Amino acid sequence: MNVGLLAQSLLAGITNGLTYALIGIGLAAIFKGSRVPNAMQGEFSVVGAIVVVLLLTGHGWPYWLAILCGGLSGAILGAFIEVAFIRYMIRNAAPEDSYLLLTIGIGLSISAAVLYFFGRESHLLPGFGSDNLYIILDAVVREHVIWLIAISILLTIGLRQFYRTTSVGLKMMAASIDPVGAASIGIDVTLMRTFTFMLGGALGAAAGILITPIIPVDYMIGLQLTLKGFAAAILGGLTNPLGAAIGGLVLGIIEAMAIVGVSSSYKDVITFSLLILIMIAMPQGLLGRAGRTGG
Amino acid sequence: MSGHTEILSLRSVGHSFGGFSVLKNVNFSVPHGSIVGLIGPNGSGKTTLFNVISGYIRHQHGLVAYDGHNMQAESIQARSSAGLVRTFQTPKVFEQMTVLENIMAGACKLTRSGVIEDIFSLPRSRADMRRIFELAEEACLKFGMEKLRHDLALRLPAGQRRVLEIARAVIGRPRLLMLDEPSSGLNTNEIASLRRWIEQLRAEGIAILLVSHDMELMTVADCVHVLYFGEIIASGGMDEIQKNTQVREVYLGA
Amino acid sequence: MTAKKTYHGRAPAAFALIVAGVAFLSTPAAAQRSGAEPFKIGVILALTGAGAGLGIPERSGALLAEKIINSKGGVNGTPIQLVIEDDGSNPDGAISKANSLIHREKVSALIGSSQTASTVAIGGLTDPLKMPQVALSGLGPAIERDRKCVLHVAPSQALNAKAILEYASSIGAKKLGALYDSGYGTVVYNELRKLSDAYGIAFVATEKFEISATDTTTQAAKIRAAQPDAIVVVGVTGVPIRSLRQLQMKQTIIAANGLASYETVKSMGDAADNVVFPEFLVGEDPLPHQAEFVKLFHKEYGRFPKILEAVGWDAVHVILAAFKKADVGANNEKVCEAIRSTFKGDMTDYDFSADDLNGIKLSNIVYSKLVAGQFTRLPFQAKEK
Amino acid sequence: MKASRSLVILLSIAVCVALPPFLPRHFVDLLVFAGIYTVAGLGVGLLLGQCGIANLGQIVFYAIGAYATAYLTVYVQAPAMVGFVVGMLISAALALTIGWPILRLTGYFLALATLAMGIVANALFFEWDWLTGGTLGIGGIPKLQIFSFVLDTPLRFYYLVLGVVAICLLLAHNLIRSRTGLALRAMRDSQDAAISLAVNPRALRTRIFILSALLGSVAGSLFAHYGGFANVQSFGIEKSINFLLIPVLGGATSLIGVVVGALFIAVVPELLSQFGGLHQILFGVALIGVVVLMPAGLTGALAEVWRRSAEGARP
Repeated sequence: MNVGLLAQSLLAGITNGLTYALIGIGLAAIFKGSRVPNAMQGEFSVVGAIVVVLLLTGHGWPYWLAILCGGLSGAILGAFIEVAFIRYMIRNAAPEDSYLLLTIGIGLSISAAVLYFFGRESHLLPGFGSDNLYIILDAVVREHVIWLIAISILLTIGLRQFYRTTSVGLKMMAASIDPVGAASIGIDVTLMRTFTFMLGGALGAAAGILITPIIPVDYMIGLQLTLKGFAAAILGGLTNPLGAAIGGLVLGIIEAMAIVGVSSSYKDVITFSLLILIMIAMPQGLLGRAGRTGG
Repeated sequence: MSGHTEILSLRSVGHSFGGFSVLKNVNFSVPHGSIVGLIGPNGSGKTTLFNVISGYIRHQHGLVAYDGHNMQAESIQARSSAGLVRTFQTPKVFEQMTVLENIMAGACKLTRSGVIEDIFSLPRSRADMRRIFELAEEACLKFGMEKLRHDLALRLPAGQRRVLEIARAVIGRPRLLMLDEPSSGLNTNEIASLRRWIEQLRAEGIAILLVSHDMELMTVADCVHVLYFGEIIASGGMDEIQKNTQVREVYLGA
Repeated sequence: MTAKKTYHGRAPAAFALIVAGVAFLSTPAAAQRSGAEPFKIGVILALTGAGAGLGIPERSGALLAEKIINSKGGVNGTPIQLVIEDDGSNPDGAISKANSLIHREKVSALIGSSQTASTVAIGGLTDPLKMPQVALSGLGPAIERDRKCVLHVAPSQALNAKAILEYASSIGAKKLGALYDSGYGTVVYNELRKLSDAYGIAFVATEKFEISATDTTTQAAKIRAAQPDAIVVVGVTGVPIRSLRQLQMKQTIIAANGLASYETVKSMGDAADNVVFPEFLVGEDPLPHQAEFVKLFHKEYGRFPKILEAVGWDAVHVILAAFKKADVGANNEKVCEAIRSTFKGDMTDYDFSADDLNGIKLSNIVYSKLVAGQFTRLPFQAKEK
Repeated sequence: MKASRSLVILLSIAVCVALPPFLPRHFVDLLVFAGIYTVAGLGVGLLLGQCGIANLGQIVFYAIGAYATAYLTVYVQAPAMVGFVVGMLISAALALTIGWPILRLTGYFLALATLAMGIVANALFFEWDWLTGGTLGIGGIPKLQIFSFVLDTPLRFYYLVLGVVAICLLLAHNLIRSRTGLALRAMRDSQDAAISLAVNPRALRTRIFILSALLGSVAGSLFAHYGGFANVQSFGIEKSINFLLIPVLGGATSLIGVVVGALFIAVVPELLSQFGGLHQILFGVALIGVVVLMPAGLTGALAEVWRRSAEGARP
């Protein structure tokens, strides 16, 4: 087990881990703000990335502007879902599991729409910054990977500060913890839930844009990302965005070590079996607080 | 261990939630076929004690003995099968099921047919089902609910829900019935009929542990214990209790 | 979960809409009969789902064949008609579509499907009827060996493995790395393992990844640590090749022909360089007998064909040759014998009577090499041992 | 009300028996798949309808049933019944060992745990190619035959599947009408009250989870015999989602809902496929429509319409 191999796999673990973390954060934000387990979170990433690909290659917009619009498209999609479906179902007091099924349905429809309108090819985005490479401990590091690590850490911290310091963030937190109490002190709970979905959508799109230079995006990748995002979020306790970030990192590193230590074909077996064990053994996940056996 | 005269006996039972001791050295017992009352202001630990006896909370110190057996390791279901059945402050009826079905659910513990027998509806399963049905029909007549028996429990008013909850508990032939604030949310004549039911159940040999604020209803109890900050400060008949100075200070702030 | 059902679902008008919609769709239009009775061939391909990358190019080849054959007057004067169905990349869909083609459309022969799973499922229906079936997938499980009426125009996995090892030993590579997916990769890899000793080649690092893998950097790092002379990649996506090149590995990559398509090359981005494919057709520099097909294809679609398009084209011709030999009205058994013989296709020469059911030889393999994203034909020619 | 209900049941049985011979063969083929999906969906429906558990892992037991039949009938030449029984035994054992710990969870986490179980199983089916044939799968599974009568056409196989569906629906009906059914419904309405009446929710849920696994395994074995082939491509995650959609679309609380849901899943994508690429979008939109507009599923909405018209008719 030479150092180069270990460093390279650790780096791959961190890079993938942060990808799952970004999806997980979006999931945790939406679940925290609306109690909806968003089974189409990965589609936010697909939509965000494809919007950037279209604007960049199709219309030749500057890269940063395309990225901004990609993030915006995720937020708009999030708002649309909340206004069109979630609001109606909450007013009708629909049972808990129908939200999971709703988001599965939306996920299927979006991925089918992406296939229908943008076809089957997979697209790559250019890396952020320059394309040169750095050798650290005999492991090859692309500059984009450094950008990804930095930006995802920034996003995680930014999200925590957003919830803690900004007035909108505090109101969203209050509306999610105790909707009735929040409403009684004049917080527009419905609007806060729309913001929650917009925030979750933007985070999902950001994740998509950050990973597309590494993993080519196509219409089928959404479900894959959602599954890994759920794994990350559950490891972190599902109601805690920071927990989801750490959960994602842990998941990525476990995967890399599973490939190096055991064999790459048992990667999914190991990671998802571990996920089931953690869900059973530690109901609150690594960091979460919400009790899970309460149901 | 005291003799078998008591269906339930508590010896120096203590319990604390995160350092704050809710129950301190509680001792009392419920003789067979008697009605024992438990009163105390809010925060006196009544509900905690109720949950400890019914098995919802594992108490930390002391002994809870039911029919002479230590109940520490027994699950809620085991206590219920042994005849120690609780009710809830707000009656929890099965809303999407009819009154008859609610009562039949209470009788399930008297039968033994397993899932396999039920699936293939073997003779024992059908016999059990018929028996449950007949017992439930009887209970409907006995509790005066025969006209409502095909209505969904969802549509019952509070009084009827309480009677349904008791009927459902009694059909399982309990030996100790625990009533938690049974009179809350009932009007005067509903409380009067509740009182008649309690006395009739005692006549049938069922011991009753009654937790309530309702002084008027408490007069039905043979012996009343007053719980204050996790300790029993007075015991005796209702008339003695009302004259007890310490109770008056605590309760009536005289 | 004690979700109480206290919601009150309104009786929406939408419900009537959905029921009406389903009812309206349930009477598919009857296939109309036009002019002379066309010679119908059923085609089942994976046009949606994971296998769409195979099905769609195969369809373009088959449609071109239909167009050219009909422009030359069809088969003994009767025009041919391809009835194309999509199995959605899974065997369940294949079974339903095969039933419909065989019994409703009354096709005379079947082409299908793009993937082994669906091919074997369809074989279960065509074999008892002894209906000729030309599969576009390689030879699959053991059962396919005793289905005498099912032909495989795609090379067997054993041949792919031999072709890879031939090239590896020709460039003097003694220590090989292998990066293969849990699908065909495993099948080809097992064949490689069996044959490698005969070529004096050792596999120093072998890593598997699941089909839907989005990243194989860790596996590539393990291979890099073993410093192989060359690396064999078997899969259907460009992901493994990109991972190897991202780790600055300069060795030659020998990739199975599943990756030899313009689409996969595009998804590899700048990693598509110094990659060798043992395949059958280089559009940019075709063999003499392939030139006409390449010209026709380029005229029709404006791009060069690869192995999948050629396989679709050859499949149609194989069936027609068999029916010509056993005349159009013949019953299935006779056509089956007729089909079990040699056939000079545009992609390669076949001998369907051989035990691996397609008789493609090493000498038929054309080696191509990616140079900065462009396919170039290598002069190297593997010889039959 | 009782008379008209049994009349409807008799009528529908008559239609199911008499109609298929006149239908085109590929439509009968769809009905066979609808029947197989009904058996698997019934398992998921019991869990969802009676215990409120969303089970996204039914594909694992479906695959075990199919592979048991494939392996035993092809490599060991065992009679078909052995395949069915062994599949059921393995599925039941797995359901018990995995079910007991998983059923501690509730709500989304239980659903996601079953989904994770499906992913692990899918990876293992690829990996253990000595047992499952890996990518190539196992082909050449013999046709089912009852004594000497070989079921080789969709119509013949349809009547077998119809028989199996009828038996399963009858057994499920017995279960729901029995003492266990009563305890299940009580548990669903108020778990605390049920516990106070000596009902043990976790034990009961595990038994129903095992029952659901058995139904999934039987459906898998039937599929293997009908398709003559078992390949990991038929046991992907999207199949698990489809199995959960059966009771959801049809209506989880009624047995008829499961039949309607299975018909929807088996027939509708086929009908919509005439629209080429659009059909997947239409399927997704139809799913959203049912989940949002008809929380009680298609039969729930139908019952609602029926009850409302009945109420309107009463003076």
